[in-house]
Amino acid sequence: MKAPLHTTGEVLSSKRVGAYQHLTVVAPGVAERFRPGTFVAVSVDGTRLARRALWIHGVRAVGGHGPALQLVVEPVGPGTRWLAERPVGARLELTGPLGRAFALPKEPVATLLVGEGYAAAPLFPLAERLRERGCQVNLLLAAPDERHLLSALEARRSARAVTVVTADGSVGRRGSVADVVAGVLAQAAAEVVYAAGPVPTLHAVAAVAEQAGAWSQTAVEQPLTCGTGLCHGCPLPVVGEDGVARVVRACTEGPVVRGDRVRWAELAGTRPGAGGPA
Amino acid sequence: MKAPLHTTGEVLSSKRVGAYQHLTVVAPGVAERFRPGTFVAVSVDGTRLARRALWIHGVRAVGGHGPALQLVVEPVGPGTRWLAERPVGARLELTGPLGRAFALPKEPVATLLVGEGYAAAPLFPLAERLRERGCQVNLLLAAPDERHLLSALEARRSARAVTVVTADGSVGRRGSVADVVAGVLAQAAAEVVYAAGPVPTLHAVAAVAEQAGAWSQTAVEQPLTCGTGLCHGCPLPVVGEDGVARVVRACTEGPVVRGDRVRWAELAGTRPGAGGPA
Amino acid sequence: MIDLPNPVVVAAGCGGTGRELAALGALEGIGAFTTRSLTLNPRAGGPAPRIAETPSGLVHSTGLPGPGLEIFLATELPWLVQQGLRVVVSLSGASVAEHAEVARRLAQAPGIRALEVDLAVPDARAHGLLDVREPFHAANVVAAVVREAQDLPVLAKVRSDVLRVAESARVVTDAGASAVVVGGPQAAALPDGRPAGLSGPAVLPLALRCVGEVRAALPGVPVIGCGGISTAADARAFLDAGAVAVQVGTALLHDPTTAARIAADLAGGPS
Amino acid sequence: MIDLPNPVVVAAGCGGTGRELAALGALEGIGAFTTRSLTLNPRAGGPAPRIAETPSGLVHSTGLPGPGLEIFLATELPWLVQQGLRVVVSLSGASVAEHAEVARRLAQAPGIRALEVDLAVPDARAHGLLDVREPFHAANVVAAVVREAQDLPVLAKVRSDVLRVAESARVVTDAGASAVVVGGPQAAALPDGRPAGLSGPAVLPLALRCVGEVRAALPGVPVIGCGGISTAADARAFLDAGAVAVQVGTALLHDPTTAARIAADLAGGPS
Ligand SMILES: Cc1cc2nc3c(=O)[nH]c(=O)nc-3n(C[C@H](O)[C@H](O)[C@H](O)COP(=O)(O)OP(=O)(O)OC[C@H]3O[C@@H](n4cnc5c(N)ncnc54)[C@H](O)[C@@H]3O)c2cc1C
Ligand SMILES: Cc1cc2nc3c(=O)[nH]c(=O)nc-3n(C[C@H](O)[C@H](O)[C@H](O)COP(=O)(O)OP(=O)(O)OC[C@H]3O[C@@H](n4cnc5c(N)ncnc54)[C@H](O)[C@@H]3O)c2cc1C
Ligand SMILES: Cc1cc2nc3c(=O)[nH]c(=O)nc-3n(C[C@H](O)[C@H](O)[C@H](O)COP(=O)(O)O)c2cc1C
Ligand SMILES: Cc1cc2nc3c(=O)[nH]c(=O)nc-3n(C[C@H](O)[C@H](O)[C@H](O)COP(=O)(O)O)c2cc1C
Ligand code: FES
Ligand code: FES
Repeated sequence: MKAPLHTTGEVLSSKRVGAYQHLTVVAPGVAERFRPGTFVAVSVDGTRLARRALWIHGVRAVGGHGPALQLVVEPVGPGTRWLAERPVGARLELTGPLGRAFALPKEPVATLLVGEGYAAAPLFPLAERLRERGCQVNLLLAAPDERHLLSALEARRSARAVTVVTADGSVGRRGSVADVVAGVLAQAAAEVVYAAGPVPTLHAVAAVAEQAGAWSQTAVEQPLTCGTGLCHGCPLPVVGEDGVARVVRACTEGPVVRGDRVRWAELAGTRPGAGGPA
Repeated sequence: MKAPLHTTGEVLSSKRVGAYQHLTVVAPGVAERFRPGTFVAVSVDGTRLARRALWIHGVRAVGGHGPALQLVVEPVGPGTRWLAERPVGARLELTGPLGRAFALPKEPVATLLVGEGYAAAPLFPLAERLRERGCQVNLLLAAPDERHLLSALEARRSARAVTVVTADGSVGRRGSVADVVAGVLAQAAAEVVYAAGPVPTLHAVAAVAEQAGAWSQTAVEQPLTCGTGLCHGCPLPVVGEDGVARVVRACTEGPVVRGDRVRWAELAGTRPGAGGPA
Repeated sequence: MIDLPNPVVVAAGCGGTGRELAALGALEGIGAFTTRSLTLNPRAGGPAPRIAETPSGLVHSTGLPGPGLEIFLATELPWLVQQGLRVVVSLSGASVAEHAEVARRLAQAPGIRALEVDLAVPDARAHGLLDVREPFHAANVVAAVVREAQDLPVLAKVRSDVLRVAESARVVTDAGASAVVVGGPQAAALPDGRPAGLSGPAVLPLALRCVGEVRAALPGVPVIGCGGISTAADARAFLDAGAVAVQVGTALLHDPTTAARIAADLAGGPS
Repeated sequence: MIDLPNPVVVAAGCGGTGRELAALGALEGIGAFTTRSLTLNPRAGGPAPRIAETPSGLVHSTGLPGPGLEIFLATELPWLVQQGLRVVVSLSGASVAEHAEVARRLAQAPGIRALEVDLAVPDARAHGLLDVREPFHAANVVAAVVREAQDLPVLAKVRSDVLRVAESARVVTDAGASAVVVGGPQAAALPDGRPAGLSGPAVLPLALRCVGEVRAALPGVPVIGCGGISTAADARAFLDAGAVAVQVGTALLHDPTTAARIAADLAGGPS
């Protein structure tokens, strides 16, 4: 795995799509090191010391600039609002790519990718890599409503079958991931499930995968202070391969971890990811 | 005197001229209350609580916006650099106009206006008011070099006679205000002298005016924390009309004070204004 | 304690004479106005530089510049009372006797709602003031002020270091204070090393911790919280921690309308 | 004390295992690396949320998560030593005996340059650690560690409240510490009221004042300054105040390259 970089990026474009602000950021070296499931830690305005984590949604070649990062920001608090307001040309201090990426299957198996809200972002580049390896890609996209549904059009291009659920029924089926995931998984006959979204969603997916005898890889969001493994502010309770309960750093030993290794019940008390249904 | 306002302004234009960034800022109500010699206190980025004082250089009607403030920023430190970098459309929290303005003579007398560096800014609108009252306006402009000479061209329009001195001799005479002010004052036969610039310059002007029997009004810059009279962080040692030594607030009882009332020697230890020769 | 229509109070030494804020409409809706700490005689204040900027804070050593009691009573107080403001007069001094004398004369002046004794000056000695930060001295001064204050409630603004704040609050209420003000300046230094106080948002977590210590130790004592409050959310954090009111200081220097804005927000604006 | 090629040191608990910073090239040119505070047995750390953001600061109560001495000696220390880093191992514990035992075993491990005893944990009791903030207890622990440390210098990281810092520094040097670390976390509270430490630029003026107090009281004792340092100018302010070295903590969480950058600036970069 290549080491991450700390660098100053530049906003090349910023556009609103539904509830999200899509940023394209040149950050020399970071894009080259990207693997799906990794994130960047971004600095926001002067008084705020904690960094803001953003999934890397993709890498796009931009004329004259080399590969640039695509980021999706849901403005929910002071930091994400600040990011969503950055004008073109603004500079961004960032570190990345950080964290463990999704592990890819060695064989060309059928896969199911489950994403909710902005957290679906890393699944699109993952779908691409999986198809390159001959894996069948099925996509389950969820959101509270249409505005929070990430790139549903693009989804049709990257997957064999796409299922959409929204809490208010504004697109796709009305309901939640927990309601439909077992059926979708069975239909896709998926052997590996990848999921990204709020903790309760990940928990539901991991449980269903385990019942179905599928592997699951979950991208867990915990409040991160540094994102770089230094502060231990992001405890993630897991069970190690040796069967021993441990607390690891969500930013460094995660964010992607095997769904059957997370002690989900102990995460319940922590703050759920933004973007999920309230 | 009309009360100041606390409001959010918007940068309408920002352009570099020599060493200075000229900003045009709409701030409804502030421009209407302006009198020469007053200033605005501006908030800069998030971690910095002290406000930055800027002279109001003038008021200009801008189509569709009503009167806007003209400000001149010399980027010397974090706050002024931040201000100089504000893009068009940026919002600025500001309070103004603040402080005591230049007192205007009741009779149409000959006047001398002495300004050094950016601090010459309030003298231009003052010159206009003086001419409206039939006063003869002579201008002495000083700067370390040509880049720091404020609006010398405009000066020719607003004054009968303009003298320019620069420390390096790049325009006008080589020298300082102290070197030439006695001669210029005598030649202008000025009865009132207005001065704005670093403390040593003001001191020299006040002394020469007193010797010549002229009134002087000096615009004194002291480090201001609030600019609004609340914090007492801006002590200005003066002698009151009753002959008693006092310490007043530079922001509220100043910035413009009679030159013969300031205890200049006690100001020597404090930090000289930026923009003067080093 | 005094009865406040709104829990937001202007902190001592950060509201000027009141006229500067009034000119900006920035006293509207506030619960009370605290004056700078008054002394018997006029004081010029300390040497410049008096204030330095630090990240999210100000370090200050002003030396309590002020007009002295006489001029205050003649020119500042009547105006404040006339505005219909609830006026809390803060006081300080170079001796216990000076504190008592100032209190005695304030007790005779009309319109004052409460006295506040400044026991938290981190640079007292540098400015020729009595250093009353030690609980023993603080209690002495408060007892002397309470004796002279007649019916006026006396608020004791205690030193706010986690270590001694609860003890300080206990001894001053034993000495007769009606309430304690918790969260004043933290002992710090100006860049040139002179002792000074640190205030502003930087110290909020320390002040909040101090309020917690006092509430835990003395649940019956009314606490007025201060220290770094600049938004309604900050004020609510102190009220939630058990404070009956809050004071806003440094934030006014950055945005003079802060106290009025927080008062309006708490009075039913958007939460 | 240890001999440092550069006065910039990574502060305890803010540099991870070292590998994370090394991957970013962010240990280059630094004077020394301080580990998180190690305990005899592995520790999972405290409950979430552990860290909250405040203006220019972080409030933290991590509960000293760590691998325990055994795993540290087997997997972390050899790597640090191999990198050519000057390693300072910080230690903590639930009893004087645990401190002593950890010190004894560290003294036998190759490659360590100094031990640092963490005497400043503001939330020790909440995490089952010995609260050694009181000078008496601090001195006891330091004496026990010094006894076991053999030839290793022992740095004592003392509580940094203006009131007790000089006294603390005096008793720990009397107990055998070679130097004191001044300016650790200030006692604060997390938003939910749990005791915690406040660090970051917000506390710099308080830390600088503490360094001043110690230097004035104990001019012969080497002081390592920390607290809110995030620029070379900040570091110079501590060195100018008489510190022999500085530690950088919180700033690394915001920008992991801070210590390396300050080290380069001090080593002759632009001033
Ligand atoms: C690995 C990872 C990837 C992420 N990717 C994205 C993304 O692509 N797009 C996006 O919009 N958001 C993403 N988030 C969530 C985003 O980082 C938080 O919403 C953001 O930090 C909130 O900051 P704020 O100042 O806007 O809001 P506030 O809620 O005020 O945040 C204040 C603090 O709380 C923490 N925090 C709050 N909510 C969360 C959360 N859900 N997860 C982690 N920390 C939180 C932050 O660290 C921050 O320091 C991601 C989070 C993680 C952990
Ligand atoms: C009444 C008045 C009018 C002014 N008008 C202008 C103007 O029109 N254009 C312009 O470029 N500058 C002007 N200045 C100076 C300007 O306010 C300072 O240069 C500026 O505050 C420096 O901030 P900084 O962060 O860039 O630099 P820094 O030097 O880092 O400033 C840090 C602090 O020092 C104080 N300070 C530093 N230098 C001065 C100074 N010369 N005077 C007062 N305070 C200082 C500031 O209050 C600030 O809080 C004026 C100052 C005063 C008092
Ligand atoms: C410039 C300045 C002057 C102050 N003067 C006084 C004073 O005269 N008396 C007093 O009791 N407190 C004084 N204080 C302390 C404030 O009243 C307040 O207790 C403290 O600053 C913490 O609150 P804050 O962070 O909201 O400012 C002063 C604070 C500042 C910043
Ligand atoms: C997240 C975090 C963890 C810390 N862990 C430790 C620790 O294990 N041992 C210790 O002595 N200090 C610890 N500290 C304190 C720092 O080493 C440092 O002394 C303090 O934060 C002040 O410096 P700073 O403002 O540069 O961070 C920790 C600080 C933070 C922010
Ligand atoms: S966020 Fe700092 S270690 Fe994970
Ligand atoms: S700058 Fe605050 S009173 Fe003058």
